[in-house]
Amino acid sequence: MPVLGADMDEGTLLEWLVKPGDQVRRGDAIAVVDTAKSAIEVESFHTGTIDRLVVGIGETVPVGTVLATIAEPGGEGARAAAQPEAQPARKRPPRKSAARTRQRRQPVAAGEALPGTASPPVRHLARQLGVDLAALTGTGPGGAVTRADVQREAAARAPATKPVIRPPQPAAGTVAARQPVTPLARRVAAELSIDVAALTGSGPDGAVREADVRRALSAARQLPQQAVAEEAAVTPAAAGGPPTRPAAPQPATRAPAGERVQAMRQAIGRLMARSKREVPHYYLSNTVDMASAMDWLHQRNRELEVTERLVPAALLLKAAALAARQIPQLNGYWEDDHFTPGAAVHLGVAISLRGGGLVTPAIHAAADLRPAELMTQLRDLVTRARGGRLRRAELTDATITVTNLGDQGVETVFGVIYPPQVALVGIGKIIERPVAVGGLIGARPVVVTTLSADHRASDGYTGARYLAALSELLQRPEEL
Amino acid sequence: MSTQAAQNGREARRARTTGSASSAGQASQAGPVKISYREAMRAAIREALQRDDRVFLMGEDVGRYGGCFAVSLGLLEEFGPERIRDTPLSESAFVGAGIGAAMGGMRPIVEIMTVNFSLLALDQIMNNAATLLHMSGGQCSVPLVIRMATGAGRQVAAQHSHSLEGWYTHIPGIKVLAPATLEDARGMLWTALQDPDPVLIFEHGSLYNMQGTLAPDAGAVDISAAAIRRPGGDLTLLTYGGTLGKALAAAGELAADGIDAEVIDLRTLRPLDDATIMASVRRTHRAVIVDEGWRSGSLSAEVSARITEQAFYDLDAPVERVCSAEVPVPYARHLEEAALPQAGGIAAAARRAVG
Amino acid sequence: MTRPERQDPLPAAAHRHELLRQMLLIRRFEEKCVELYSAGEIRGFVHLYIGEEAVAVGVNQALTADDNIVSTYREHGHALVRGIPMEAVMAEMYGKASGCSRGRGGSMHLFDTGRRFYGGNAIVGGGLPLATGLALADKMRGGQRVTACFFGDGAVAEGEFHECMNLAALWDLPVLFCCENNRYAMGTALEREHAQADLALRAESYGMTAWPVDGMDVLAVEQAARRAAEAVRAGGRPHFLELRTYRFRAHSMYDPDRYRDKAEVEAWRGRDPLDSLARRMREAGELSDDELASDGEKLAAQIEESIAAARAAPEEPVEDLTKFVYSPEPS
Amino acid sequence: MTPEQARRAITEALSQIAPETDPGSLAPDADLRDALELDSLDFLRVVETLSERTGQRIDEDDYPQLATMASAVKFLAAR
Repeated sequence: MPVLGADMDEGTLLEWLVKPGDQVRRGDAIAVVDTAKSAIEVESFHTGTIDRLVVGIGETVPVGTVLATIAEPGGEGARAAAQPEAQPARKRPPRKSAARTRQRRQPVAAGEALPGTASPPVRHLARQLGVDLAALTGTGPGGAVTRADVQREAAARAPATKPVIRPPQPAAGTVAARQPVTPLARRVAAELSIDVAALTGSGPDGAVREADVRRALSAARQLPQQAVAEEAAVTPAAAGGPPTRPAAPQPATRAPAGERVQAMRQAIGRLMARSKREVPHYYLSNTVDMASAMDWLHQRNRELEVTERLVPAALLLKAAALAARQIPQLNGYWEDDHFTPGAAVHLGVAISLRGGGLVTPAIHAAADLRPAELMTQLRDLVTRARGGRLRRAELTDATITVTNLGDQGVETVFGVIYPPQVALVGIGKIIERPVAVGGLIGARPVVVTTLSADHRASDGYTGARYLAALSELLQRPEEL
Repeated sequence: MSTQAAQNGREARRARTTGSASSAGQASQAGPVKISYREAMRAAIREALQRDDRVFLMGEDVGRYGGCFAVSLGLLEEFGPERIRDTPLSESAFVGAGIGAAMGGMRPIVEIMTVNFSLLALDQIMNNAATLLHMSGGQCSVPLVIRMATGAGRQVAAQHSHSLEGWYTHIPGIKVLAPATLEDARGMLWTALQDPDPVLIFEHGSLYNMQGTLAPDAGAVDISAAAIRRPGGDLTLLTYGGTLGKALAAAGELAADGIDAEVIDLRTLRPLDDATIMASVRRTHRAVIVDEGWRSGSLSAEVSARITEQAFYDLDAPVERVCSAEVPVPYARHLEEAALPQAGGIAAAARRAVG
Repeated sequence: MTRPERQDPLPAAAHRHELLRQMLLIRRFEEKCVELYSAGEIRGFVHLYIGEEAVAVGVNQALTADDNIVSTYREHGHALVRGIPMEAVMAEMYGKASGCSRGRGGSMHLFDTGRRFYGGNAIVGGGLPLATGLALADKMRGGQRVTACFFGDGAVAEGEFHECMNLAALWDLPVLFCCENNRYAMGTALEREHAQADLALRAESYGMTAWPVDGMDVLAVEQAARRAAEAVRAGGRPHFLELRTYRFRAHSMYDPDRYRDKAEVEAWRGRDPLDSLARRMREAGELSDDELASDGEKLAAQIEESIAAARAAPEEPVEDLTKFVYSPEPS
Repeated sequence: MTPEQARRAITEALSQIAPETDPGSLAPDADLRDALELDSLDFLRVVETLSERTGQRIDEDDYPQLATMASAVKFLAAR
């Protein structure tokens, strides 16, 4: 039983995703475990064949308990699956664990260009031919862009533009800074046709590692499968056959709803009590004119299929993430009496669960996502949160959280910070209000944005800059 | 001719002695034998002297003194001064004489007291031992074994604490061994003596007192492959010689945290066993190299580079190295300990790699 | 005590003629090398022995085929008189597969272990420990071989020289140390290099018999070498000959020779070992001008043949580049 | 599309998004978003499902017509 949250002592096995004899690779999801906060997939840290499932469905066991044994390929004996993660939180001295946390979250220096996936001669050729490497898909080892790729691209554009010899530019200008990806992750991603650029890394400096790729793969698999299931269930009805209820997206076996809600309430209660006990909150509020944002949104959605439409929340979240990047003092953690800024903005989104309770999974590197991507991830996250399929990193990585209660008709949110984060952004309902613009009073959509912030990490002035930045960003929705 | 006859007689005698490999082993009692690294080394030298009359030991204080590290204690009495040959403090001359004697048909074991003194013989090792076969177009082979104590950790300060194995591994034409276990101390020498080319054996000074048990019939071991001393799946710790114990200790510490480290003892530092290294890294995707040498231009640099060359697309974390601090090794215990790779630092590097 | 070979030297006149022919062989071979080097056909470092021929030829007279020779980078002469075929030496100069070191050694590293010729060693003093070791092996194996070790006056300043003098004397090793004192360590004159320029005296201090010899007189060299070799063979103790000689040409093909007085070179040329012996033989009626000319012609033809063979010889395949780094695996 | 088909499509779409509810038991004029606690994302998925099932394009301007079961049936059946 892995530790899947800072205050997790035990977990309940909800579902086995494998059976004895199945082949598993390191990083594959093998079980679903119910913690007090959510149902979370457990990944295997070993490659091999499932030997024995030790813990039965519905059993609650302490962290560190062997869930299943895996026989290693060619090895004699079976070994405990998921054991490496067992008990680390309590076994290690707290200082050491804090040091590791800081290390993992070290920010990448601003403006630091990371090496491209093309060799220097290929980059040189690309510059000469005016080909943007970032736009190319590499065919080389590990997805590296090759000479041939660049030449092909240049040839494809030849009728339109003659190759232009461009003066050499600084690498930072031509090669977009990008996330580090380990060679293995790059290779596996290429094999599985996964775009590493869209992944969030769990390694040092946010490096994408193999496990991140495999997680993305299992997430990607899940969506189409669900769609297929729904379609299959729905088609007979559309064809006039007897109505069939689609399969419930929840796992079949779960703890009774009442107990579950109670456990979750207890967990939320502990965390919020700690927050109110330890964190000196200060609160700020600002009313933001949403006219431009809503106009832009309607305009855009009108042209699009329903699957591509954005909800206002997507814009608000993007703006909140960008503002957090502009004011880094609010994005990060207060630990060991000091503030450590987050390497990226991992935006926690408070999602209320049907039947009660709340989870705040993170959208990784939210400030780097276009609103449409953010929308996709938001939908995915909500679906999975309610289906009980959140991933561990999503539950532990948020650097700042947004609570949007607008859909519930609330005008103003006064939130409680999730420690060790230092800020919580509240978003209320978008409502029409009389507003004076250019000396004329008119009805315009507005939203009240609030900030609850940790006074140990920042002061009101910083918080005010954040809300101002948020407002500013929402006035230019096309740039979000 | 009488010369010829005498020589023929010697050849015949040699054929007899080399043929009786097993009879020269340890005592006939069954069950494991309690033994120290020093004794294992001595047993290996004794066996070589018994099995092949071309073999002799020469070096500073190997005879009456019994060897600076007491490895050859008692051998003078057993084999006499011709074959247990005390030399003047003339490293270049006696190492070069070892090369010449090897060319002349002998199988010398040359002991250089400590690695620092080997620098006085570096010309002979590099310009003669390593090159003669090649620059003679294959005519002059040099079946010579040079043994020396290496490494720090005994508070003997800057001039007696070098780990220069990495330097020697730079040189084509020689082979470099680092016995880190009793089995290897007992078994590498004979195999090295069978090699037609010069072999350097580095014995870490901190190992001589290491105690353990050996099978009563322990003997020659293979010197072509690295050994997995502890299998594991999460990362690969690569090391050799005096740091093997520290790497194993670190692996134990990591195991308590649920990190399953594989520990590879390189054993033969030149030529490196790339196959074993890469097979492990391809399984674990993470490598930490532990090398008591200084980091810059070290053996650890070589191993790291090879991993990058041959297993790049299998790496899921940057290769980590734990080496000695780039200072002459200081005398004071706490400073020396700080300068050398330790289990804690190895475990920390492993945790970084695992992330 | 058994004395293999060389117990009955050739009749005096014929023997002297043979010595002259051997010196002429070295001289003509090297003169041709200068030509070929200038034409770019042979490359690398080439150190010429011209002027010193009496040393190699004379010492070799004292050695049997079973004795060992360790030489220096100025070793064409030693190699040729040892009997390494000229074709093999020339082919080595050309870096060809038929060279005596299969193209790996070149001018400075001629080897023929079958003839117990353990190479030109290009580290000054580097051959001394090898010779000491070869002698140690022979002593331990009960042989009666002499190991002749050639080195220059420059090597006497090296630590290895002193270590080996001591070791060989200490262990009673059968080494004949042949110091070819040509008065210059590359460009540094003997007196500017040694506090005690009497090199035989230096060797004597290690407790071995040592004496200086006129290295420009092949008969004197032969006589001294025989005496020393006999003593080594008989007593198993090292001996040291300081063979005072002179090289007429520069240190190597790269050397502008600015450190020597022209007059000094001319004075030594007046003592040319070939001219001296030829003159003496002519005066004694042992050699006619026709015989000398005929010798020259035969040698010229032999050299031309060796050049033609070397040019035509195959090169070592590049695929064999790493061959001979380690011995082949026993099959 | 008949009103009955429309009603069935809407009920099924809602059940899928909010499986623990029983949309069939709702009053025809109850506000669906309030009654079933649908947030904007849930609502978008309802629209998406309906659009797929009926093959009809539903624009953002049409959303108010999907506020109650009655208005939604009327909207879909009319097309």
